[in-house]
Parts: sequence; C-alpha cells; structure tokens
Amino acid sequence: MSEDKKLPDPSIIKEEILAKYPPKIARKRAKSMVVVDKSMDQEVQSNVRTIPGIITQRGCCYAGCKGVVLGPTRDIINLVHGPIGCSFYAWLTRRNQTDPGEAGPDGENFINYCFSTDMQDSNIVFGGEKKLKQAIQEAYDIFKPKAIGVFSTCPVGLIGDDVHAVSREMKEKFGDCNVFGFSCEGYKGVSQSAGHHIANNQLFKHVIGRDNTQPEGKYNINLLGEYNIGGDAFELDRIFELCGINVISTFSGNSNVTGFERSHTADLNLVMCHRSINYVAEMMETKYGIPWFKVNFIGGDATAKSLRRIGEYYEDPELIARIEEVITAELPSVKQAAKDVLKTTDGKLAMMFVGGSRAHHYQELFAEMGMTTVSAGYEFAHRDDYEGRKVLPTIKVDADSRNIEELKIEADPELYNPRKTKVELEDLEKNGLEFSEYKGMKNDMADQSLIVDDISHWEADKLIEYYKPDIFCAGIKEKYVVQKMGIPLKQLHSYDYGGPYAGFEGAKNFYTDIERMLSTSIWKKLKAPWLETGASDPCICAEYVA
Amino acid sequence: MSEDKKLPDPSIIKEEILAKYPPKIARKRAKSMVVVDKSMDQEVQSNVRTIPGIITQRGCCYAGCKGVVLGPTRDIINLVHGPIGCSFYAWLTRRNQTDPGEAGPDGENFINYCFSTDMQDSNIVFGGEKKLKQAIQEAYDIFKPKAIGVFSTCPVGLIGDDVHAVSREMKEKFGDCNVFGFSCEGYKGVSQSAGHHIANNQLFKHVIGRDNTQPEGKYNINLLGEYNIGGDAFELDRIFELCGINVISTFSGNSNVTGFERSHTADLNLVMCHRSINYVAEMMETKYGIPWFKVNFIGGDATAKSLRRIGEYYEDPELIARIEEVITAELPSVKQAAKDVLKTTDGKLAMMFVGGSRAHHYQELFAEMGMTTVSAGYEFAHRDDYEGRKVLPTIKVDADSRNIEELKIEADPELYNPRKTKVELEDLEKNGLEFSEYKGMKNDMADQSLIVDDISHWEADKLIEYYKPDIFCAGIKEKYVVQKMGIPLKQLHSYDYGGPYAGFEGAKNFYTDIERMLSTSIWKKLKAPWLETGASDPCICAEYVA
Amino acid sequence: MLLRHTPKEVKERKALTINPAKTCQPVGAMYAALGVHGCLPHSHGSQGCCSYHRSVLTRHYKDPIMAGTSAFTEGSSVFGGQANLMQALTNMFTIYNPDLVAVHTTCLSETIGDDLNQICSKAIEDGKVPAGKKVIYCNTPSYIGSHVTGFSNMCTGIVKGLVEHTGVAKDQVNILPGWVEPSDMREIKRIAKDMGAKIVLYPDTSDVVDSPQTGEYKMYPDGGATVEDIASSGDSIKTLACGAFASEDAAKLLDSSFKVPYEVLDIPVGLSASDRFITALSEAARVTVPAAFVAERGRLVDVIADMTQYLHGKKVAIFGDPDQLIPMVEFLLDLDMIPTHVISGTPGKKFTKKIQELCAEKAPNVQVQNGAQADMFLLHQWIKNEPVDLLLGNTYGKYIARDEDIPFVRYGFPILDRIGHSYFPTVGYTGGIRLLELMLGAIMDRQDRDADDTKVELVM
Amino acid sequence: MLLRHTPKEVKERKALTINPAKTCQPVGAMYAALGVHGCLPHSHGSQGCCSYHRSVLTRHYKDPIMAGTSAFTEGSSVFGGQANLMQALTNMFTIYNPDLVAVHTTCLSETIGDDLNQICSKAIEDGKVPAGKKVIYCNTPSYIGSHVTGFSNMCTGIVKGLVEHTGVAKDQVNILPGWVEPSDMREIKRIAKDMGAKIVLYPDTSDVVDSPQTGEYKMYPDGGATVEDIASSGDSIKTLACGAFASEDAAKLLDSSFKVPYEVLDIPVGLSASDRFITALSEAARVTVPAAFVAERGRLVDVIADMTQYLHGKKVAIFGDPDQLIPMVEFLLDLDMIPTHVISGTPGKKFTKKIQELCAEKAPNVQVQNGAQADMFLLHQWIKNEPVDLLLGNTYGKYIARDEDIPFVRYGFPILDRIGHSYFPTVGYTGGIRLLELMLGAIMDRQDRDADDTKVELVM
Repeated sequence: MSEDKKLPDPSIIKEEILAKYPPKIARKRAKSMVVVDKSMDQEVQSNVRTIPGIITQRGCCYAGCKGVVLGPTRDIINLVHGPIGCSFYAWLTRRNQTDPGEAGPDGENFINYCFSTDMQDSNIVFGGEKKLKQAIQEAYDIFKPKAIGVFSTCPVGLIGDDVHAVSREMKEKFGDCNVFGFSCEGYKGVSQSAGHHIANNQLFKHVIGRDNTQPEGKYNINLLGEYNIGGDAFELDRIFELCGINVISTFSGNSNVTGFERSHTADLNLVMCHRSINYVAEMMETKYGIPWFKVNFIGGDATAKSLRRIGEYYEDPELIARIEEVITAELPSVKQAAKDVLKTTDGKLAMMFVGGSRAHHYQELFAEMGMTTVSAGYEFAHRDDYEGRKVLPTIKVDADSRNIEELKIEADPELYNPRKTKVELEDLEKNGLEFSEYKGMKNDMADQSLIVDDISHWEADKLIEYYKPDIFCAGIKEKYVVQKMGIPLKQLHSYDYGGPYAGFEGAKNFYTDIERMLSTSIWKKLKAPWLETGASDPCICAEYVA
Repeated sequence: MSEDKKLPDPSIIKEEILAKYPPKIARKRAKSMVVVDKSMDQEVQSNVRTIPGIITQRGCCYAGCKGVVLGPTRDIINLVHGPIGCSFYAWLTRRNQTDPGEAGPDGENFINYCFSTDMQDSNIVFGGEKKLKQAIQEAYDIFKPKAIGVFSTCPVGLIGDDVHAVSREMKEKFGDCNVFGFSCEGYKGVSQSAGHHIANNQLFKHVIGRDNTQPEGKYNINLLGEYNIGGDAFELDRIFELCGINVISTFSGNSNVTGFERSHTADLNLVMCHRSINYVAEMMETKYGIPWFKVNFIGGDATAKSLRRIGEYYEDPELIARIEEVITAELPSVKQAAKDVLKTTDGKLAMMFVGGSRAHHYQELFAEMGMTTVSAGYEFAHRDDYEGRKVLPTIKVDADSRNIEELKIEADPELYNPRKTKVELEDLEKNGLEFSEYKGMKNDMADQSLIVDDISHWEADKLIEYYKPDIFCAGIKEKYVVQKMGIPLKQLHSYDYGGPYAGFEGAKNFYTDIERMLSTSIWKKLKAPWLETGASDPCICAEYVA
Repeated sequence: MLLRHTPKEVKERKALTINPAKTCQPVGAMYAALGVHGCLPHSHGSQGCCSYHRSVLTRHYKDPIMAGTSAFTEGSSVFGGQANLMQALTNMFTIYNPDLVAVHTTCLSETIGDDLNQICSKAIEDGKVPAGKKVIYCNTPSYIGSHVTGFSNMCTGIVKGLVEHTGVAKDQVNILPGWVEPSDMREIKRIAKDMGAKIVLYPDTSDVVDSPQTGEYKMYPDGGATVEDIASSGDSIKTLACGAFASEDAAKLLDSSFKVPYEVLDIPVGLSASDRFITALSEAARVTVPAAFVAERGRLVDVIADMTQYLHGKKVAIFGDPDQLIPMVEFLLDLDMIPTHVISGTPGKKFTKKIQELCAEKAPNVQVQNGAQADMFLLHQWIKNEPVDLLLGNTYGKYIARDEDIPFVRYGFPILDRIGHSYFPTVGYTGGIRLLELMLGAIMDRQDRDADDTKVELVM
Repeated sequence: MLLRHTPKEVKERKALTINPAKTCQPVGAMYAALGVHGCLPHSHGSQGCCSYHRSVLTRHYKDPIMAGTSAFTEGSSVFGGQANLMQALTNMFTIYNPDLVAVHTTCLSETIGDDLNQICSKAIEDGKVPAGKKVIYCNTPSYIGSHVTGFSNMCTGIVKGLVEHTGVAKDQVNILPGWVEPSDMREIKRIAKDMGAKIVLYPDTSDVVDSPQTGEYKMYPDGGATVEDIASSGDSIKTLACGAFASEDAAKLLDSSFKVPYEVLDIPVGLSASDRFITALSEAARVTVPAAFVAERGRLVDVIADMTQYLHGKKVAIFGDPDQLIPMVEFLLDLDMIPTHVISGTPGKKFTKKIQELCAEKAPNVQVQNGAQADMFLLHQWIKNEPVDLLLGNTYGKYIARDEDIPFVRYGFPILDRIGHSYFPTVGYTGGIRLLELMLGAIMDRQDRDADDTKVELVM
C-alpha cells in the first residue's frame, strides 16, 4: 500500500488558485486552504461567510435544520412555513431511509410527504401567522400526528411571524400533539451549520426528556449524527443487535419522536457526525450526565475500534467478549473484500469535499483500499472539525453566529445522573477512551495533503487539474462538473443511491463501488477516435505518487 | 335500423375491376364476384386456384392443417417437418387461447412452443426421415407427451419422406405416445381448405374414438369449428355450463387430445365453422351415428337461437326451461348493449372478407347494430359455403382437390349408435331443426350486395373506393392497407387482440369495439391541416344508403 | 404503502399544501438563464436557494448546472443585499468570466425590497461589469406564481436586457419555446431548419444542460442562444410564443418595446398543437411546409390509428405545469383517452377554463384544479375516489403510481430517476410518437403483467 | 408458467429445434426487396410462404407489406413453376404496375430446381416485362442459413439486377446498411448528410414500411432506394458493408463486378461500432467529421458515464441475428455489462468466434452458440442454470422473461407487440442513447418494483 508515499507539494497550485482572486478574496481564501504539516498547529479558517459570487457547495440554515437534522424522523410532520420552494427542494432528496415496519402497516411515516404553508404575497404583506395556524390545524385534522415541527424560511423572520407563539398556542389547543417551531431562516449563520445548532436546541428543548420510561436492555446507547443515508443505520442496528447493544435512539436516521423523547435514559452517547450534533451530546451530558465520545463506523477497522470502545466503556467482560465475537465473525470478510479490490485501487488518489463528518471518515475507508486522500475539506465545518475540540476555547464567535441561540443548560434537578463518576471517567480515559473529544480531520491527514474549507468551483477545478485524482468525492452539484473532466465522482451525501457504507457490510459495499468506478471502461473512451492524438494517456498524472 | 335500405348496384364497379385484368383473368374472376339476387340460384365460383401474381389473402394447406385445426390443441407436440420458417410463422400467431388450468400447474400445454426439424440442405438432398425420427425421439425424451403430430411442409412430399411410416414406427417404439403424420404440404389444394380436410382426416383416423369412456353428464355435445380465438370457447363454455350442457370436446379451441379421443361418445355435434370441420361431423355421423347441425354463436340472437335448437334436439323440458332461463338472464343486457351503440353504428356500412365462417356469422352481429354488409366473401370457401350444402352434389372436383384423400367411412360395427332414429330426426326437422345442413352465406345477404370469393388486393381497393365502407373486416395483411385508405379495419382472424366475440358477452364486446372503431377521432384528422381544402368530408359517401 | 396517510376522503384545505405540484420562481429563472450562451445565472438571496435550484436541475439533467449566489447573511437581510451583489458581480466576472450574468431575486431579497435595476445600474457605473459583458435581471418573488412564473420573468428579463432595435427589419421569426427540454428546443430548431424558416429561438438550453462528455469541462458549453441572436430579435417579423404561462409576457414586451407582433401558441406537444405550430410557423416565416412534414405528421397519425384500441377510453390522471398540460390534455383527447384528473400547482384562472373547454365534449367529467392546494395530495385522493389507467407527471408521481398500482409515464419537471427527457423530444410529430411509445409501453407492460397465462398476447 | 415444460437440465439435441432464434430465407429477401422504390416483391412458391412473410412483416411494422406469389399447386410442384411465374409477372405488371418485381424462391421451388435466371430471361424475351420495368431475382432456399441469408441474397440480387457500370467515377460511397429498421436507415442517411458525405444507401426501407397515414394509400410509398441510385453504385468510390452476414456478399459482388472496393463494418450499434462507422465513412467519403458529431458522441458517452452504476456487472442474455448481436455485445461490454448467454439461430462459424473474441477479456465465461439447435429453448435452459439481470431479443423473449421474471428489452426481429422500433433508431450515437434509455428503464423499473417501501429511491 501507499502509506509512506510522499504527496506532491500543493503550495504552487494554491498560489495559482489565489492569483485569480481579487486581492481581498485571495487573502481570505488563503486562510481556508492549509497545507497539512502535522508537526505544528495550523489554523484552518472555517465557519466564515461564503464570499458572494464564489460558486460554493454550501446550502443554508434551513437546509441544515429541516433538511438534515429533522428530515429523517418519520413520525413528525415537518411543516415548512414559507413560500413553496424550500419545502419542495427538501422533499425526499436526502435518502434518509426509514423503516416504520416495526409499527406495522399503519405505522406513522410522513417522510414521503412534503408539507408547506405555501406563502403567497398577501401573507408576506399582511403576515403569515394566520395561515400557519390554519395549516397546523389542517395537518392535525387530517393526520393526527403526535408532533408537528414548524420550520421558518427566509421571509418569515423578516416579516416577523412568531412561529414559536403559534406553535405553543396550537400545542395547547390540541393537547395530544407536540407542536414546536424552528427559527431556521436561510440567511442565519453562514451555512447549514447554523441550522444544525438550531435543530439541536429545539430538539433538546421540546422533545428530549419527555418520556422517562426506563429502557429494559443492558447496554443502552444513543447514536448521534447518523442519518441513515442508504441504510447505514440499518447496518449499524444489525451490528449492535449482534453485540447485544440496545439503541434507544438515533439522531436522526430511521428515527422517531418517541425515541428522542426517551433518549436521555441512555447510558452513553456515541457521536458520529461531530458537526451536526455535538450540541445535543454536550447538552445531554450537562443535563442528564450522559457521557459521549466520538465514534466512526466508516471502515472495517473503524467499526471494530468503535465497538471495542463501547465495550471498554461498559467495562463488562460479557459485552467485551460478545463484541470480540462479532468482530471475529465479521471483520475477516471485510479485510478480504479490501484485499480483493486492491489491484484496482492501490495507489490511487482521492479527494473529498463534503459536509458533516464524511470528508474525514471516508479517508479511512480509502486508506483501507490503499488509496491516498490528497486533499479534503468540509462544506460547513467549524475549526474544531479540522483542528480538534482543543481549539474550541480559542474560536471567536463572529456576527453571523452570534445570533444562533446558545442554550444555557444545567443539570436536571431530578434526572441528572452521572453514568460514570469523575474518577471512572478518568480511569477510562487513561485506558484510551476520549470523552467529549474530537481530534479533527487534520489529525488523520498526511503531511503535504491540502485542506480546503468551503471549496469553490474554481478551486476544485484547479486542484483536479493539478492532482488528477482517480476519484473525487462531493455532492450532486459537483458530480457532473467533475465527471466532465473525466474523473469519476462519488457522491458522499447520497452515496449515488448506493450504500449502506457504514459498518462491516457497508465497508464491503464501498470497496466494491469504488472498484467499479475506478474500472469503468467509459473513462477510457471519452475522446472521439477521430480526434485522438494518442498522446492523452489519462494516467500520466499518477506518476508522482509512484 | 336500415333493414330495407336499398344497396347501391355493384355492377359498375365490378366491370371496372375486371377491366383492369387480362381477359382470361377477368373471365375467371367474374365468376367469383356475384351480385346477390335472392330470387334465383347463383353459382359462386370458389375453391379454385389463386391466380399467380394476384395479391391474395390466402395461405396454404399447411396453414390450414397445422395452423388452424391442430394448432389450438394443447397436449400434443405439433412437430413441423421442414425448413424452419413454416413452424416459426405458425408459432403463437393465431391467438387460440388455451387453459391448461384444469390440469393444474403442471398440466400439459405445448402451445407456446414451436417444434421443427429445421431441415437443412443435406436433408433435402439425402432425405429427412432420419432427422425426423431423431427429432421425434428427442421430443419424446424431453417432454414425454401423449401425442406427437408431424406436419409435412413443401419439400417433404417432393423428396419423398414418408412421415406416416416414420410416425408409425415411433408410435410403436414408444408405446405410450400417439405419433401420427399429416401430408399437408403447402402446395396441396388451392388454399388452407385442403389442410382442414387433411387435418380432419387424420384426427378421425388417429385420435377420435380411441377412448370409449362414457360421459357422465346428461347432455353431451361436441363443438366443432370453434377455435377459441380471444377466448370465444371460454364464453361458450360458460353458457353451456349455465345451461347444464356438457362439452366433451371442442374442435379445436381450448382442446386436448383426451377430449378428441372421447368425442365420439357425444350425443350431438354442433358445427360452427362449416368449412374447416364439416368433414369430421360427417364422418362421425356415418361412423358413430352422431347427428350434427350448424349453429352460430356470433350475435345475441344467434346464440339464443342456437341454444334453443340444442334444447329442441334433446326434447327435454328441463333442459329447454333451463336454456330459456339462461337466455332470459343474458339476452336483455345484450340487446341493451346493441341499443347503446346504435347512435354510432346505425346505418353504417361494413365489408368483410375472411376465412372460415366469420364472413357469414359477423353479418348478423353487424345487423344487430343496424349496420349493413354491402360486400362479403370467404378466403378459402367451397361453393356450399356460399350457396348451401344443396349444391354439394353438383360440385365438380378439380385436379387440385382430387389428391386430397377422401376417407371411406362406414358405420362402426361396435360403436355405431344412432342418437336419434330416422323418424325422430324427421320429426325434429319438421319442427325446424336442420340436420346436416348449411344454407350458405348468400342466403343471409341482401339483394344487390356483392359476394367476392378469394378477393384480391386490387378488388378490395376498388370496392373500398366505391362503397367507402365505415368498417372493413379482414386479416392482418389487409389491416394497414385498408386503414391507410382511412377506413378502420377489424381483424376477424385475431379480433385485433380483442374478444371474445362469441356468445352473449362476446356480442357485447363486439358492439363496444365496433363503436370504438367508428368513433375514433383520428380518422377525422388524417389530412395535414395545411393541405386541407375543406372539401374532403369523409362521410359524403354514405349518402346513398340514406 | 409509501403514502400511507393519504385518506380517500377529501377534506377542504385552505392553508396547507401537501406534496406540491409546483415549486418556486427562482429555479425557473435559473433554467431560463442557462438558455443564453455564456450566461452565469445568479441567485440574489441566501445560499440555500442557489444550492437547491442547482441541485434539482442537476438531478433532472445529470449535467453541470452552474450559478452564483449573493450568499445573504442576517446582516444583508437587514441592511439590503446591494453590497453582496456588487461583490458577487466582481467575483464572477473576475473568476468565472461569463459573457453575462443573469440575476434573479428570491423571496428574501424580494421581501426586503432590493432594487435590482438600481443595483445593476450602479454595478455598471462602478465598472464592476467588464467591457463587452452584460448583466440582466428579473424579479422572481417565490411567493407569487410558481417556477413557471420565474421562467417567464427571466424570459422577459432577457428581452429587456438584451434585445435591441436597429430599425432594419430581419427576415426571421422569434420563437419563445417555453419551458421545454433541451431536446425539444433542438427539435424546434430542426423543424424550422427543415421548413426553411429562419428563426431566433430563446431561451435555448440545448447543448447547455445536455452537454457532451468529452473529458473536457466547459463552464460555458457550446449551446445557448447567443447574445447577438437575441439582440436581433427586436428586428424580427413576428414572435411565436409557446405556452401562455411561460412565454406570453416576453412576447408582449417584444411587441410593446420593439413592435414585433406576436402570437401565443401551445407548446407543440401532440398532434393538434404541432399542427398549429407548423401552420403558424409557415405563415409567420412565409414558407410552405415541405412534403417531408406531411410524412412526419403521417407517421404520428399512423401510430395513433394503429394503436388506438390500447388508448381509447383509458382514464388518465396528469399533473404538472399549465403550458405542458394544456397541449398534452388535447393530445390525450385526440387519442380518445379520457383526461380524468388534472392538477397544476401553478395558479392562473385561464388554466382551468382552458382544460374544461378542451374536455367539454369528450371528457366532460374531468376534475381539474390549479393554484392553491391543487397539489399531489389532492390528486392522489381524487385517484383513490376515481381510479385511472395511467398517470402522467414528474418523478414524484412514482409514489402515487406505486401505492395505487397505476402505469406511470414521466412527463414534466422534475424527472429525477430516469434519463431520456433531455435527449428525445416530446414536441412535434416525432415527439408525439415518443409520447405514444411511452404511454403504450406503460399500458402494454401492464397488460402483459396482469394477463393470466391464458391471456398473454404475442402480437399486440 | 408459459413455458412450463422447459427443464433446467440441458440434454443434447441433434435434430429437434425448439423455439427457433431464426426463421427462413424468403422473408429476408422480401424485406430487402421492399427497400427498393417501386418494387413489388414476389415469392416463387406456395401461397402460404408469401402469406406468412407478409404477415410477420406486417405485424412487425404495422404497415402494409405487399407481395405477389406464384401460388404453386401440386401440378406446378411436379411440372415446375415457370408458367406460374410468367403469369404472375404479367398480372403484376398489368394490375399493380410496379417499377420492378423482385423474385425470390422458396424451399419448394428450390427443391424442384426452378431456374429463375432462365424463367426471367424468358419472361423478358416474351415481353411479359413492360418497357422500362425490371425483374430482379435471387435464390433463397429456406433450408440453408436463415432469414438473414435471404436478406443478403436479395442484396446480391439487387446488385446483380440493377447496378451498372458507366466507367465514370462518382464521388459517392455505397452503404449497405444490413438488416436494420427503417429508422436506422433514415438515421444513417441523416448522419451521412450531416457529415457532408454523399452516399447511396440500399436497401432502404425507410418511408416504405413506416409509411405515413394520410388517408391516401400508396401501393408504392415514397421511400426506397431508387433504381437510378442503385444503378449508379457501380461507379462509387467504395462500399461500406454493415454486417458481414447481411451485406458482405453484395459488397463483394460490387467489387468483383464493378471494381468498387469494400470494407465490412459492424452495424453501427453502440459506441465503438458507431465510432468505427463514422471514421470509416469520413475516410471513404473523404470528409472531416463535423464538430456536431463530437457533441453527439459526447452525449452518448455522458449518459454512459452518468448511469454506469445501473449497468456495471449486470448479466445479460441476448438472442437474435449475428449482425445485430455482434455490435450489441460489444456495446454491452463498453457498458461494463456482462454478456452471459448469446444465441443466434443463424449459422456461420465466424459468429461464435467473434463473440468469444469480444468477450475474452471482460466476460470470458460467456456462453455462445449459433446455428443448429441454438434456439430459445436452449437459451431458456441456460438462463435457468445461470440467471441474468436483463434479456434482449425479439418479442418471443417475452415468454422467457415472464416465466423467469427478467427485465426485458425488445431488440431485433420480429417485434410484434410494441411500437417504436421503426421510428426511433438504435444505430449511431443517438441510437445508443435510445438503447440505454430502454435498458436503464427496464432495469430501473425492476428496481422500483422490487424495492421495499424503505428502499424506494426518488433520485436515480
């Protein structure tokens, strides 16, 4: 494998990229493009405004709140208050699979529906509260849901509709339906990230902790930051079940409100996507005393490692033994699968620019196939996502983030119950468990690799020209742009309608899919033969990694 | 309705048609084109050679034998001995539906298969008997059928392969499989008709009468000349069942060899298609004493009439009452259906040129809708099909028919059992039953209508120009030709993949289908609007029938 | 069941839209802007809008869809987006070098009242727009009309921003194709060419959103109506505006500003609308229709005549955009099919009236509704109450089709789960045959599937 | 189960053909003859042959297929069919007034040894063929080869009967398209025209068997290669013969008789074969390939690149005619699909070899057989032993597809139960997109059908 191959120096291309920008922009972007040098601390500028006119991958606060966090929950009516578009675009476009099967053929599942107040100009002029109220009433009358979430889009905040007051009023009126609002207007913050935070806050305020029924299982956990894209959560559920671990709730893939309401009864919170959900983990620890640590179920070794950490956390030999059994049963076929694709994948280059944790986690999967990630970045990260939570105290809150509510949480007078004593936690940390910690993406990247936060089309274009990667990972907007350059692109938001990629089975799927993409014949036939000069070998670029 | 409307005189157009022909051809064709004058006997020349180069509807002897008569039987392997084409073209192209359901999911049904010896040039040169023998063996080995029929195509007779000897040999070898051959080479006779006769003969010689198990039902009949196109036989089965009449076998729609073998145990033979099957009816009467009469189940009234005749035959008040009950239950909705379409169909003109009995029977169905058949003819009739069986003694057998075997049948020494005494038959005849009789098509046609036997493309073309019929009935080869003239064509061989059209339900289907065809919008939009002169009203032609 | 909570009983709704049969204006403006060569669309609003619009267009076309955003923050929402747009223009021209930028607003910038005219004028004054480059714009408030309205508004924006009047008449006809696929635009050009009619067609997304894979990425693909051609449309003989909802406003503007008379036509989908289109084009361009078109038309008519039995009397539910539904409903009637439920989220009184007029004779019981609460939830409920034999509409229809087990043909926008629409036209006579192939295929596949073994047909 | 008696176990057969993947020569000759303008095909044999061939062609095209027959009786079979043919020629020229009659034999006339050359010469001598009219002919013994052979023989008959050699070279390329659909022939002409290549294409059934419905029946539709154009092909620069089985013999004859050199190409189905066709045509006609073809090709490549995941690794069973299977198998390989079972009833050793060569690298386990007993029964048994994800072939494949529940795309001859093949080409780059649309549609429809509620995808 290509572990110790030296990466090409990206400084030149960085300069070339910046040279095109107006000077102010260049200065700003320079701080978001960092050539990794692991020997030193490096600040990766992030969670700052997108520069207008720069073609960005980013979406908005609403997308992060409704689209990402609440979208995957099946038994809530997510009612979008605003003109029709925002609700339409978030309708079924994120592949969060959900299985209402357990609740029978009549089990609640509103995921396939799109609800909107479809605001019209008169609502903009005269206010939309009345229409919102009516819409909530109609939703309640038709569907009798147990919960309705109201999501504000851009104009709502501007015209001053108070979605929270309306929600409160309707909740009281209904009695049996939990109605609550989100002030997640698209212009809030600088990216989806603001929406995650708002979603976390409202879930914490309005849902988590409502049902104090204690779980029956022995090892009760929550899985945070797992959205069940392509069935990832199903695979993880399978593994947890094999291990005898009981998942109280997943935030928020294949989830239901019922689970959220009981999530505070868990023993442990596992955080997958640090960015989108760390707030909930933090708040649950403060309020209920549930510790959290970061896990990664992307990759065979990563999955095994994460499972082992759970075993260590519980310090229960029975659980530890069972986890080892599961790993012994499952991991070898994963290793074999990785080996099987190696002749196609070894030494190949990957780049990945995606939101959430994926740009980090998938580097491990690629490494298992002998592939090197030459450049990566997040779409809506904060500095801690790159540099680790150690930098949290040093992050300056700017104007764009200041208005995102920061909940003041205190230990619950009744329900606070530290799962582990301080001493126990310290002992576990000595043994390698890292509570409330995330070391960030940079920690796992090679020297000379290039981190780019909030990459722009221009930057991606030039990086591809420079690196000529074998595979590029990003989202739907980038997919066909990159492919037109002759480079296959793997969508890491939708998995290109493949997956699952999490857990043991997921890793195997991923290997196979990447092998397929790297061996697809058409990439060798892009040029019309009558134009062929014979000189354009698409692979000459790979030389410098050899 | 248009009962007494006077038809236009076709003499002029007949002249015009003949004028185009070379004189000898004209003289010959003139005899096959007869302007009906019911006040006199008129000879309709038929069953004569097709003129080479005239574009005809006709097929060949093989088509009549394998395609028509044996094709619909499900539990026999119909093995075509010859080059591949003949078997290929007769593969599933006749819409004879069959239901092996009664025999369970493993019930024999070879209808969807195509079997051929696929003769190669070496077989032509050195003879094909060896290959045939081997093919029969392979068919037997793979399928273990109870019967194998071998059909000869053109070269077989010429090269002298003896399919009968081979069949005999194999039959003896197998012991449990009835193998028999048909010398139905395509050049035999002048049309499919020769093939019908040959098929009738071989069925009679090799199948009928093999199983003497007596039927259990009270009223046991055979239905001859019904091929279950589009499920016609299913509808008739439904009606018979309602009436308590037991169908021993249908020749040969939805049929099986088992039924044929027992068919001689019936009380009565009902003949639908006179042309294709009268031989079997005749021979069964001679050998077993089963009377036959002609029936017609095409049309609501016709069906009622035919059922009543069966009742009369049995002279059983219980049966008669039950038949009346069925008619009372079923006929009114048929009448109503005819009434419902009348505003579209009344006064419209039809022409029909099809094989078998359909050109005759369907005139009645059209009449029920107020439509007039201005011209009709058969594809492969004999004179009796037009003029009635009374002319049988006067028909001269020409060279082409002389070689079709005429079986010498005598009363079976053991099984001959006249179902009715001579006196009984005479009494029944006095009451209107007509045994062994068919009055022919002309009998039911209006004065001034035009009979054309074996119509050619040129003749049809001119007749359409003259009559501008609202609907034309023929087969697949004519379908798109006629439609290109702007006239909808109803296929009466395949029913255009509609049907059933027999019986009560069938009549209703037919009314609806014809109404649909007459009211299809596209016929009014054939001309590109930029070519429209405004003058071409497609209906001016219908005036003379008003 | 995917839509297990949809009850059969229809309750009147006044405020809640469920499963919309429309989306918002800006995405239409973005699509229209892509129909100008060298144009970079720009979304003046929050980042999310641009991202969503690019995503849905990308999923529909499986092709790059590039656009800029003003990336509003809370500050811009309070103080106005002028600074953002000015900066965006500078950056876009500097970094991405388009020939022109086409700005549209969003509900955000509309609500705060940004004045595009003023901002763009200032940008030009301030030299933010390089020489030879252009900025065009239109207002697309998301809370009025639908995506179709946005398309229409950008068409008007194109006319306003690019058309010139030299006073020298040009022997050409303008065709505003309306919201159709690149394949359709390509086909209209082919038809005009084969008729010998000189036309200017815009917007023209062919060779833009169906761009070739050559291993070489072009940010501005070879297609799109050129600025020069568009400019010249002020000198044309006439404008044929296809689709009243998407094209009439722009045509009116060409008339009022440049005295180019116009005629509003249906998008040439199906036999009758294609007949009118060909006739109108031949009259406008003063060319006779070549014989080849008699044959082309005749082939469509032939398929209809030959296959009518599979179509006749079949009930159809259809949803989508008015300009696409109107000729399609007429086509269904020409096929003797029965338009049974017709839904469009796009408002406009004309629509219901038009559909009812079309259906008056042959399908008088048609249920039709558009605008507020005319959504796919209602359509689904209608279908539950009166089942249909065929469903036509965008990809979201799949969920209804599956639940109710109805043959389904994808028609309209967006189509997210199949390819073909961008390559094979549905306009014109050949497009009619394609529609027939698709509908017949769906109907016949169903017949094949549902037939008992006994009833399977070899020939159909 | 429709084919309930087909066992999984394969027993060797030596004499019995079951469910053939071919038919006999004359129908091919009839189809080829229809590709000459004003030609009335004539079947020299029993009536049934002519009736059967007209029927199957009619069912495939849903269009008039006219032809005469010598209507052999037992007498003619014994004494020879000369009198029948002489009379037929007289009648046909008198009554139906074709420009020419194209006679082919049948197994009957072949077995008795009728000498067409002699009979036709005599007919001409005897004045049975009016001035300016022609009779061409070929031998099509049904017991040799298959329908493809018959097509090939009539192509040769056309060359022999109509081509002339004036000695004045013409700047044109002959294209023998092979047995393809009228849509394909139309598309090849379009491609050549857009390339600026002057060609003579024959047979050309476009506008003959896909003739328009205008309310006016034309016994000889407007289409077909004209006798003049065919005559001139003796003076052409080169012949491109598409499909070795259907076109090579005629090309050879053009070479040997008229010194027109030839190149045998695959029918341009799919990417690679289309590439070779375009290149060969540009070289032969000495034209450079216009940029539009880079885009056309690029669109096909784009669809492949975008959709590869739905195709990659999918196992395919395919049956049909060699000339159509060879480029299709190559296309499947270009798509990274796995040709798994390949069957053709048409004999010829080249075929198996060619398929195995094509598959050697990517699908070395391909099962391929052609000729005797290479029938659909065997194919079905192979599928039972190794299931596939997709079946390609003519309408008869429906029975296997239904029994084994395999997605099915109609490809080849005959297609009796769907429309489309005569209108939409499968040749060339655009034809490739059509094939992709059909195959992807079948595969995706199946995915949609089989997905659990949980796994239904909105975007694909």
